[in-house]
Amino acid sequence: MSNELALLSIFLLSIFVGFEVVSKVSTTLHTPLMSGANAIHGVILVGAILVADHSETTLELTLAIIAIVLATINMVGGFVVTDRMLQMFKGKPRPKKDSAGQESGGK
Amino acid sequence: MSNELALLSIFLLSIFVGFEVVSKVSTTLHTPLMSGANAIHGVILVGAILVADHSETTLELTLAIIAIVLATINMVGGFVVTDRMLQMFKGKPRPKKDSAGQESGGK
Amino acid sequence: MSQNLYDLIGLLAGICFILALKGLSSPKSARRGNIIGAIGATIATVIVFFYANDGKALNHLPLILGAIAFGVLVGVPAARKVQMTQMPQLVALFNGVGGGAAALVAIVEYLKLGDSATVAEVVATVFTVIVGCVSFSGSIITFLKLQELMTTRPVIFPFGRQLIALTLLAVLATGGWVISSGGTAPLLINGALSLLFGILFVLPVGGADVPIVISLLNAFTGLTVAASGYVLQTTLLIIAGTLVGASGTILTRLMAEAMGRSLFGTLFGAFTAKATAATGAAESRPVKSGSPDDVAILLNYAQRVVIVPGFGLAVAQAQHTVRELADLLTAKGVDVAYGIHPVAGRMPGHMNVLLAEANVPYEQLVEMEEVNPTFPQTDVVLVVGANDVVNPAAKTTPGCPIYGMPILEVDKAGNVIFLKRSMRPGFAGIENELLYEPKTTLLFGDAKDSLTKVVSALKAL
Amino acid sequence: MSQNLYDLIGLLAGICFILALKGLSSPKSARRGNIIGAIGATIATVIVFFYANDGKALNHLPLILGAIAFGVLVGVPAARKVQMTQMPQLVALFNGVGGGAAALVAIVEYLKLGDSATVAEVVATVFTVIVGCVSFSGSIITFLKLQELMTTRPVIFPFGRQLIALTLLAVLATGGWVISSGGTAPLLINGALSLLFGILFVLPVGGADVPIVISLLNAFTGLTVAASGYVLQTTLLIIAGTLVGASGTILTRLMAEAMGRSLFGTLFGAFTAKATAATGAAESRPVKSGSPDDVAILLNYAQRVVIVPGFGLAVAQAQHTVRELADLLTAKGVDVAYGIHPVAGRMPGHMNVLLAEANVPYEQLVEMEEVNPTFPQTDVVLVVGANDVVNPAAKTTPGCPIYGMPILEVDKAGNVIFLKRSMRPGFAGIENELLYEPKTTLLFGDAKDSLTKVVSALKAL
Ligand SMILES: NC(=O)c1ccc[n+]([C@@H]2O[C@H](COP(=O)([O-])OP(=O)(O)OC[C@H]3O[C@@H](n4cnc5c(N)ncnc54)[C@H](OP(=O)(O)O)[C@@H]3O)[C@@H](O)[C@H]2O)c1
Ligand SMILES: NC(=O)c1ccc[n+]([C@@H]2O[C@H](COP(=O)([O-])OP(=O)(O)OC[C@H]3O[C@@H](n4cnc5c(N)ncnc54)[C@H](OP(=O)(O)O)[C@@H]3O)[C@@H](O)[C@H]2O)c1
Repeated sequence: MSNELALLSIFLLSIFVGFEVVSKVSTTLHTPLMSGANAIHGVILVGAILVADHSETTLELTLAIIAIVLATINMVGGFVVTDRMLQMFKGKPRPKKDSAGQESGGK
Repeated sequence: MSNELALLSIFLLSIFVGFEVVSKVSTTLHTPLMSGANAIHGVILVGAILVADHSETTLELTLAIIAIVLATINMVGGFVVTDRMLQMFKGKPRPKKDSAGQESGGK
Repeated sequence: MSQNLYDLIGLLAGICFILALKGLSSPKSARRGNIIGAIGATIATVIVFFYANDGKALNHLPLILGAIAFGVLVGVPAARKVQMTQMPQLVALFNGVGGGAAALVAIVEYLKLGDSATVAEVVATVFTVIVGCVSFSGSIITFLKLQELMTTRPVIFPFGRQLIALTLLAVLATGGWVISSGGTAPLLINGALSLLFGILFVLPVGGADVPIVISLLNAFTGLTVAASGYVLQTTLLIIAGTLVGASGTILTRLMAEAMGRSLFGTLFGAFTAKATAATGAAESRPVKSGSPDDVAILLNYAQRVVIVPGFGLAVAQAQHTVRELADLLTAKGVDVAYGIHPVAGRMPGHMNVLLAEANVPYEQLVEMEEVNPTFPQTDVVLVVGANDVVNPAAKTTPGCPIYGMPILEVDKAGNVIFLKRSMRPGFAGIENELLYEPKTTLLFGDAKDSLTKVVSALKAL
Repeated sequence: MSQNLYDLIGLLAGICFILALKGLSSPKSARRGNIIGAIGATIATVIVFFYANDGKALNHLPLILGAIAFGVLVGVPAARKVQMTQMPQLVALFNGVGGGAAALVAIVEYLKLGDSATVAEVVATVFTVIVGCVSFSGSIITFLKLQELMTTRPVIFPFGRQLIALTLLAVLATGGWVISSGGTAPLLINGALSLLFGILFVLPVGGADVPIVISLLNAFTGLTVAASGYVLQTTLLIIAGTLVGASGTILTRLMAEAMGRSLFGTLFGAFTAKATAATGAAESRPVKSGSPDDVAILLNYAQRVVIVPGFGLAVAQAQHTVRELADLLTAKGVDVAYGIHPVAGRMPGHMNVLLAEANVPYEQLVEMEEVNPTFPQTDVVLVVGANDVVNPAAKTTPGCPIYGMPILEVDKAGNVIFLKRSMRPGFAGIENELLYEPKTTLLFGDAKDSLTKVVSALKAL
């Protein structure tokens, strides 16, 4: 299997996973989910580090370093802010019926 | 990316897709879903054809041909029987509320 | 055809399968889903002819085409002609042959690769052979059980658990042997032992749990296909097999939940549970049997009637007659509903399918959770060929084969009428105490005949 | 570190992200999900240091570590200190910088690859630059809107649609130019135009739709990360980016549905809808305003009270006081419930979070669909700092920015009390006719102050 095809397969399968996993989230979780997903794309930090390492000219390096700063803010800030939101949800008693519904809604 | 790793990634992602897609199916559809999934693994027919083509000894060829017959029965029979089951479900009027529930349940 | 193009089209077929499963999980799109799956499978099969032998005509082409034609000639009529009631065993059979095919493919590939196989390939081969063979023989046994060619009760034999464990050990040991030292003979021995294990493993499963086992074996077969995909370096098989494996696993769990069983209990329950139920020659106890007229009168003066259909409705093909009765009662101002148990009949959704065939309005089909609270306000429950799904033993008799399964609590209603042919128990083979209750009336005979008589009696009132 | 090991660990991190999203979609596991995601991100970041420079220390290591440290020092306090009410704009900002980072990475990689880049790589680069820049500038505008550093109303400019279309055309043309003839300057021009397009594209979006746009831009950024993953041949980035892209798309649709908007209408609605609403100097019409005592009396003699919280509750930080009031009423035998609109406040679930903070029992929080049918039987609705979510214009005034959004139908209740500070409209900037209804009483002032006064008045009764 060629490399391009492997990446294509992974891409397509990931689309399905992304669609399916989120398709039944309850309204209450829209914001934390958006924020959590936002934090996840902060892994572009990995890409920023890779290009910073490769950088040869000052221009490249400068841009790469800026990218690292931005990506770090995205990633670290994103996870922290999501956690803060979710803290609010935690440990609150929920009625049986409702929590069962949400349980199955999130599988 | 090495071939083995690509296959591993595809394998793992497919697991997630399989899990998620089916996780909220209604009881009514258990049997057709099982039967449809059963038909899908009939694509082992592809494997059977591949090994039949490669076969060198009579033993190999015999086994491969048997495999082709079995796989074909699995695949073709599976899709036909599933379709027959599903025909029964089709075109029946359903109450608004319920069909909406099943709609969202199957997305 | 280039490897790349082949893989690309294979990927496309894989996506067809994903869409098929997605479609199949929603009633509206189920049929379309199945068709998409069939298209995917057709694409996958057709392109392999252009790819396999570097674009030249395949070796043994006539034989291959002949084998496919033969398979179609066997499979399609079987699928077309089988009765609704026999579909589950047909699915079991189809699953079994799929498992067999996967095992054979693995064996042939192993013969061909010989010593050039990598360890990973040998491991995948052994996995496929073991699981494929188990799936094959296990499915045959489930077929025999469902077709009632053998007893549907759990088959328990002395030292059963030990024997099963020993066989499993032998399977694993020979598997290890193949991996460590290779050779065709060990692989075949391994396969034979796996076949034996499949039989032993399914024999003790009680009839009611058979569908769960079919679903499990189905998932297993999926995994063997994925493993074959690895050995044959065919992504499509990996995707398709894994999808089936994963979705089959979830489905098995969901089915077990719907029947109120734990998966573990299903598989190994027979040896652990004491068979306390289903004993005693209780058949000689008195029951109250009634005439069609008695039943008609009961129904006529009821405010609310719930009809509980079961496997017997399917056997008697009485769906149209039962609808006639329901319509008649509705016309007389009686509030009529059907109480549908998720596993009434021989496949999940069996009753829905059957009644839909008779154009029963969907709103009248009430699911178990919703109908159960209404039984105390129900005057008459008409049980048409159902037994296990209304058997209170599921609540009262720990250790009996259906213990723990949620049931339709018809014993809470004012009157219960059973339409059945005899005092014989249902699928799970256990006595139903409800038949002996004072509030119960039995109307013996084929469900369709009885219903027809009740309808005439009602019209005459 | 070998490529293989790196890819394997990357795959592991990718699975962490899948599990994170799975977790985040269920309230019980949401926090754990987020932590799993953070672990995945940490793993991914750490291993790149061992892989990037063939195992040797990275070039520019101090700079890189410094940049990360700086990012942490900026990001963590911002995330820690921001008030609950300002989280949405912070998420928008974080999303924007992520998009910016992706665009920068693509540009740097393009500079480095020079002419050796394949067409596919250049296409992926251009895609990343365009979408990353749009996401960056668009997010900044949404930030400014939400932070109320600029108007929250749709900004409509003459020939707006034409201008936007023209800019988009220019973006695509310069993109094509880069792909066909390469060069750094065209890429930078392309980026600049994309920044402009992002601004123009978000300006006309009405305030109420801003969260939907954030979610959309979030999905876009995910796709740029996936494209970068292709250029950098890093599977992890492909998986992570695609996941975010796909789930973000679905989430955007779900959010739009919850607000009763179509996605298309959200994005392009401002230019097509005639701004019929929100006009007329209706502010001079008379309203009935009451004292805290009046309100206390109304509440005291009610059988059933529904409290409808909105953004003003968050601003006033009145969640504890409102709970006090509710407890007091309950103690007096009044039936009290909170009616929660899905988009009350400034983020979905805002009210749940806020009231949970004040330990309001979960059972008292009633969702829109459930509370709406109860309003006709409700004596008093106490609207605490809400406006748009109870505005009947959503049903009656086609063309107004919130038209079509499902609302809490408080106008069906016996009495409506509004706690707000002025006659100013809510987020969507439109007049609320309900304020002028005879059944409405207004209690002006900060929600917390007003509530405190009502509580004292109630105690005195
Ligand atoms: N739905 C599934 O997925 C599935 C699959 C496999 C197994 N099962 C199991 O099957 C059982 C289903 O329960 P059930 O209550 O529907 O069926 P059941 O327990 O098998 O009972 C069927 C009843 O119908 C009667 N009957 C048979 N033919 C008849 C005819 N022509 N006219 C009138 N009565 C007739 C039988 O009594 P007579 O012989 O005296 O007439 C029997 O009592 C459960 O144990 C379930 O776990 C379900
Ligand atoms: N939830 C989300 O995801 C989200 C995100 C972004 C936007 N939105 C949009 O935001 C709106 C939410 O509706 P909403 O009804 O909750 O809020 P709203 O329509 O913005 O109304 C808030 C009301 O609170 C009053 N208020 C502000 N501060 C106050 C204070 N300290 N004390 C008392 N009253 C105060 C304001 O009036 P005064 O100024 O006169 O006091 C205003 O009428 C909707 O348009 C929604 O689409 C929602």
